[in-house]
Amino acid sequence: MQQKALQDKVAEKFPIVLTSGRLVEYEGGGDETRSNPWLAELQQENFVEINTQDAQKRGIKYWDYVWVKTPTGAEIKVRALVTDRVGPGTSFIPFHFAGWWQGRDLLDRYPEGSAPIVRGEAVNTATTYGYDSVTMMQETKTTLCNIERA
Amino acid sequence: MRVMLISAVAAILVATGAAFFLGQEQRFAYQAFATTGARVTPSSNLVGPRWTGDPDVPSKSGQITPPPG
Amino acid sequence: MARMKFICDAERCIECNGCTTACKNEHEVPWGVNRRRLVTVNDGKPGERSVSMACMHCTDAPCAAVCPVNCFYTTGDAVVLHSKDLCIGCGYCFYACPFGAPQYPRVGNFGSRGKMDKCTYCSGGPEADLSVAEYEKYGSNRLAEGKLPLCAEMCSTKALLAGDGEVIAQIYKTRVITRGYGSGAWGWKTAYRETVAI
Amino acid sequence: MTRLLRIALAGLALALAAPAAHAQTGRDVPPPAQTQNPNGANPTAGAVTEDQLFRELNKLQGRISIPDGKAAVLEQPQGREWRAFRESWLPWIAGVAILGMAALLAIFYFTRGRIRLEHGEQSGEKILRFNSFERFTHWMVAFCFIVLAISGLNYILGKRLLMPLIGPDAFAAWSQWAKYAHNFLAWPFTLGILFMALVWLRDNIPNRIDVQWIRQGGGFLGDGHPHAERFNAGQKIVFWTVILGGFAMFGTGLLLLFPFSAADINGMQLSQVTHATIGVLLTAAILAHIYIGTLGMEGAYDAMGSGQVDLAWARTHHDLWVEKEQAKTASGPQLRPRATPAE
Repeated sequence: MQQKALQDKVAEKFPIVLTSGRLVEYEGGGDETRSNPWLAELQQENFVEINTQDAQKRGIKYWDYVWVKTPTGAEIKVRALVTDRVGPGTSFIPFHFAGWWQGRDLLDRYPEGSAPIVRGEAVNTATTYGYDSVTMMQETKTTLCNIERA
Repeated sequence: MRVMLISAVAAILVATGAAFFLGQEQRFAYQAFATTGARVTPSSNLVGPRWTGDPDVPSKSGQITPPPG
Repeated sequence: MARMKFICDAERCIECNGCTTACKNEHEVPWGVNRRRLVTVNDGKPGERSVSMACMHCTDAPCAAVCPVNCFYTTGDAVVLHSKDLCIGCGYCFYACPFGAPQYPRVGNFGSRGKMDKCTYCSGGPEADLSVAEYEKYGSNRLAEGKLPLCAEMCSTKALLAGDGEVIAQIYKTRVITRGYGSGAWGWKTAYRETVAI
Repeated sequence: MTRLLRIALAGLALALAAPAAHAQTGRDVPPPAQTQNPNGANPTAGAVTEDQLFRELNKLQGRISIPDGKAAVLEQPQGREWRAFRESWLPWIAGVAILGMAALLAIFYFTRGRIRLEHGEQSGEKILRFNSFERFTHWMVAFCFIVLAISGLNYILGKRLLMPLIGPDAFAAWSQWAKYAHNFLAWPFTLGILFMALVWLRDNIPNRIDVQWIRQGGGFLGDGHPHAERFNAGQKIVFWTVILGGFAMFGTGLLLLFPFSAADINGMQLSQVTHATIGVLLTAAILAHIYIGTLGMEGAYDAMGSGQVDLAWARTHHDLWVEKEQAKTASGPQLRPRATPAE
């Protein structure tokens, strides 16, 4: 595996480390808390925290849509939160959002009236391939990624 | 004198036209501050059923008719 | 009579939005109207500070002064309230308010933004205390029940303090002395023209 | 972009402050005596404090997670300055400008009296001064302006003068309607101003004759009537005040009518200040225009009333214009002096 990764030059194509983690407004997979109107209003869209230098290099401005591409071939479309909260070369996406798939809102797939108020890209679809196939709950929370303007 | 009346009527006509146009431009706060895709079910406490801020309009029966746009 | 004030201890505020959610839940504040909000200054840089901000119920309130219909009144506890029957929704109070507290149900044009709504320090409005009409127009009236505003009660780290000015200033002062530092009472100079002497 | 700039600025300010703060509470400097903090170090030496931020920035902003951009402004003390203008300066400017102008006109009226038609100005013939479209535009702007001025002044002086008389509830209802009238009649007013500009611009270009007119104080100082074309210098001044003032009102009015669409909080305060001041000055100027158009000079009202003015009157006040008009009609059907019946 190591050899293959080096041959494919994975590090060059995906220069940014992607971590995922929590938001204070939502809990766990987020479906329940994203259906709570007061919490949903506070965080309405999934976003990637990207360092100001990385954003400048890629011409990404605050709250632009960006594609986050990972070695597994997944692409997720999220907003760009340009900040210094993450160091250069690192990015962070909360994992409470779900309901989009590769940039498309799957609102119509939800049974009538059961869709949460706020939906977004699920970061777990993009993080590394070690995952439990039933619950999509991945082994690790990080991967390499590249972020481009949408 | 006739011209003055015509001009007054014309002014009022243009004014009502403007009122209609400004009405179109109007958006409720729950539309303006909800991002695309957020499925908001507007509640009407504090702002009244027609989201004008005066709740003395009958609250329970009044249906919220969001303005277009 | 007490002189009600808010103080947000920026050293303790962890940006959890507990106060915002408590206020929303207590008065059923609709989506888009944000009586209390959370602003993080210098976000992302070392030494960032978060402050929970709503109406500070200023002394000699600018909103009350500029209102063309004078729909504001100050209660005995120095809480700045207003009457939604008189309000014409012109938006001047928002230009005057140093803290951006007034909110409007409609956005988009000055003409009919609807009647202004703002933090009432959980003490309702000119309607009869604890009546349904008051709840529909101004939200619940905790002060009439002898309680303090829910946002301060619900604050997880007790950063947001509400109550009589002297009492909370004393609490804040003892905190600063005990821990040796404090970034001061945010907004007090602008709102109350005097601040907590540390 | 400005928000990022401010944050970067704050960051820069922070970087400057940090070393200084550290020096003060470094380990060797004994902490303030009464603190019970054992190690005495101030872990948040580099933290942002309100007064330090206020030394660098005039407004505190930050990041918020809700979409309402305006909420990101944590504290803007300019609100108090705007309030000071609106509550102390503006009512005085309004009072002085309007009452001052009214007083001036009254004094003028009682000293100089009404400018009577001299004996030779009763020739009975009529000459068309303004066609119906011009009059239509004038009256549309005039009608809207009167309503706008009243509802505009209501914002400033209403609560001081009217509210004690009719009580808060009635005053609030009246103010609500005044606000709607103000917002919606502003559009025909601006439309009228546009038509006015299109129709009369070419006749209002100032030239040498106006300088002469002014030097003779419009006929008061010198002897006899100075020459004047279709519009004399005084009318040109009114034209330019109304047109420029009108467009300024429309510009600031648009900013006010669509709040925060193009301006931030300070921009809104500034546009309100400009809008109100120009509005008050315009009202004062128009008071003079109304006076001279009706009471001030006999025979002037017909120009806008019916559009037909007395030929002799026109010859004394707008002689060059009459010659041009008659030269134009000379090629066409001859305007026989006696034939046209007075309307």
